[in-house]
Amino acid sequence: MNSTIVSYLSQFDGHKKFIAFLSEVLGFDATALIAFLVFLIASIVVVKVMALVGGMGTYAERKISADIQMRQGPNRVGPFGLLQFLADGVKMIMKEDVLPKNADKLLFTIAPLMALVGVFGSLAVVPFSSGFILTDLNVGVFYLIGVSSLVGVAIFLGGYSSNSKWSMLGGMRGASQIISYEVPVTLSILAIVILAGGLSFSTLVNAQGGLPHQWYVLHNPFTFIGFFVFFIGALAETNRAPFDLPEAESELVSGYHTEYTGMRFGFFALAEYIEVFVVCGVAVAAFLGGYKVPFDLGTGDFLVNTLHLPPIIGKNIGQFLQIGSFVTKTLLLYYVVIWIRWTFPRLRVDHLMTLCWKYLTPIALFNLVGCAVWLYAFDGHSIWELFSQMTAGSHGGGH
Amino acid sequence: MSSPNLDVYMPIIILMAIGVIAVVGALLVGKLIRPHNPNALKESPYECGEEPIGSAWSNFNVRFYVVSLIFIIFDVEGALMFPVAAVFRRFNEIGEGGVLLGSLLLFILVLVLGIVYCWKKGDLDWVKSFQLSDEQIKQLNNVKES
Amino acid sequence: MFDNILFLLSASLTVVGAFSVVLTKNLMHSCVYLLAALFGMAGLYATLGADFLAATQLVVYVGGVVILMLFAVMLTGGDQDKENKFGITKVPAMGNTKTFIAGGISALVIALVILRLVANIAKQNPQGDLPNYMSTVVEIGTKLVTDHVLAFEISSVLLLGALVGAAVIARPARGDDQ
Amino acid sequence: MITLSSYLMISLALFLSGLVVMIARKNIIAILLGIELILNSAALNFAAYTRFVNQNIEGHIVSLFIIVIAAAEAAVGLGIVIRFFQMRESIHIDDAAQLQS
Repeated sequence: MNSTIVSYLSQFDGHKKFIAFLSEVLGFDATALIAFLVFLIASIVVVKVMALVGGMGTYAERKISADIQMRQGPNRVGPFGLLQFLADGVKMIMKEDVLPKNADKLLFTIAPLMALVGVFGSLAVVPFSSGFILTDLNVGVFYLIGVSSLVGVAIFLGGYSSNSKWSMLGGMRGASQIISYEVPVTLSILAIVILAGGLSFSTLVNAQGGLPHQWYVLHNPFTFIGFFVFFIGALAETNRAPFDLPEAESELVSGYHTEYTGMRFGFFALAEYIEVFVVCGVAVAAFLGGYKVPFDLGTGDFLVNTLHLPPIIGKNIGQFLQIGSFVTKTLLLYYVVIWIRWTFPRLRVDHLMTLCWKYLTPIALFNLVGCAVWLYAFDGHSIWELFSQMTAGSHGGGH
Repeated sequence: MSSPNLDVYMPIIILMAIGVIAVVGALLVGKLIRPHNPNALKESPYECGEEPIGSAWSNFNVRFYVVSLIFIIFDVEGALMFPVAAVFRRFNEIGEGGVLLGSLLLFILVLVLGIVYCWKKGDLDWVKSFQLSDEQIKQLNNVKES
Repeated sequence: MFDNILFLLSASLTVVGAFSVVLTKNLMHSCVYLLAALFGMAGLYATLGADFLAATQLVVYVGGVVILMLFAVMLTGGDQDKENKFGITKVPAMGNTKTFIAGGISALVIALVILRLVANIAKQNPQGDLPNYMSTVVEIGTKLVTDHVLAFEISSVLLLGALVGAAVIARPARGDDQ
Repeated sequence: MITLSSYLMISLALFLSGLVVMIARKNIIAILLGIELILNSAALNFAAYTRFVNQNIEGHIVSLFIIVIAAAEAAVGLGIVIRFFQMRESIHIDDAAQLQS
């Protein structure tokens, strides 16, 4: 059944004792209250970290682009310009909030809200570790696809409500691009779901191992192609270059947020950066082994057995190793995303649609069929297991 | 366990509430400290310094609709395929994978027929009307020469 | 406790969204209120233990149908009350008092009939409990390829028909573009 | 206390809203919005009865197919609307009364 961060905590004695103590003091069953508090604290932690990731994302974007273009990048605020994003945030709040005269005021206000709600909603199922996953829904991946499509609606409404021609063009382009690229992304995830046999993120991750040859990306040739299809589709879904047509500076001024100023623009930008993190996290969880640590260090059994640590400490150290593994892989992908942005030129809009419908979607369908047939033909063994069986078999035959 | 345990949806509600509170709170806090002196020029939509003509809410090309149409069909087929994909492994383990593979492949085949039709009819081309045939180009050249 | 909160939130979002669809005069706004109502429906499915249906509701409606509706509104010229090319004056496209009175009366009649039917159910007040599913996804998947495999396959044919039909209908006639 | 009747009441509210939208509005797209509301109320009924009365997952499957059919209906319906707009430059339902003499 669904496991959450609360069900992870409730296996420790201290948690139970605390609940019993609190129930005695308050005079009613405190389990629900504690669950709420744990969820609230964990959610706030996740949101704070994600806001930091979003803020540092803008900083990293500038530093890496500066590095690629042999410039200095931001270096005034704080050491190495690290506090630049705080300065940007203060600037955003201080900026005047301009509401265009002919704008649709209701939609203009709720569009950034919808983008942020969609992205925050998708954070709930990102698997940081086997214990620290806010909620491991049975329909995790599917839910994430659904709730993150709110961002597409938000971009369309943002473009529509400004009543500016640039915004409208950007919004239409953005919505059609996001929905188009959702098709190859969904089909690639479907291929992984077939192999893993479940929709929840823990199923996806637990079907993989810690070492690269146990990851789904190297499971068989179809998933290898599928990873790149997913990654390209995810780039396009988050409006990152080379697919940033909805906000193409050279043709559409600033796309769907041309008329947005100050904090409202800031929310769109924050939503975009967090969404990049989320899709990188999904790519890591589905294809790159997720939170798995090599040699099963993540479960903590190794530490308990060799170093004779108490089980509770071993387990928690294992959790931190898992979080480290997940975050490291995700940030590496994040770096690749930024790297791609500053390396490739932007696509033309007809090339964009051709790429999606005539290349990625047929390839993704082919991968889906291939994975289904692979599972049926080889009982879900990866290509490495087949190789090792073959070599073992030939040795056996030789003797 | 009698009724479904709904606590798993709690983080989603909390996170969405945090999103709403963040937006509303930042806008309200910002209201206290940011300047507010609008004028007619500032409030007009940005059109590179030109006077805006007419409303932006006008008709768009129908190809946007065709794209979203193909998308929604794929979306729904994905929604139907997800539970089947999720049980494929279980069926395969008890030796019934062949039946499931057959029905899944049939389903995908019908889906592929749809996209092949749209491909042949040119619904997937973004700039259909601008691609001239060789004959039309020849005609154009003739016009130029004469 | 949380069950009730989730139910109240989703129910109020659904009902308020649905009523706003009725009351607003702006087509674009009513699409957005419909989005709110459908989002609330996903929450209601979640309270019913139908997690897969909730996710499907999100994927198909929030990501698909509503975007399709918004695109259709844009393709037909936004939400302005356009006169048609014959210049005939008619009821405004979003309805006037007369049409709303007609709609209200018919709704009242049907509501009375349905309430009369529902009254029996409210008296019985069935209190079934859900069996302990592994997850509804597995149950639905198993049913889809065993008992309901025909419906599963035929739905793909239905969707193929919808795709081809809608593409043929919506495609601009030859020469329209040039 | 959440009972079956509360879900039925929400379903009724959705149905009545859809009905009023369908009768009162003269914009074809708005009428399609009403149809979506009515289909959703039907799907909610199936899911609610599954939960409270017969504990049979078939209700969920019927709801799933309702969602599928609603999506297909919306696709075809909006296609017709767009074609109609291209021909008549209007999406007023009274302009579609050609057969009515």
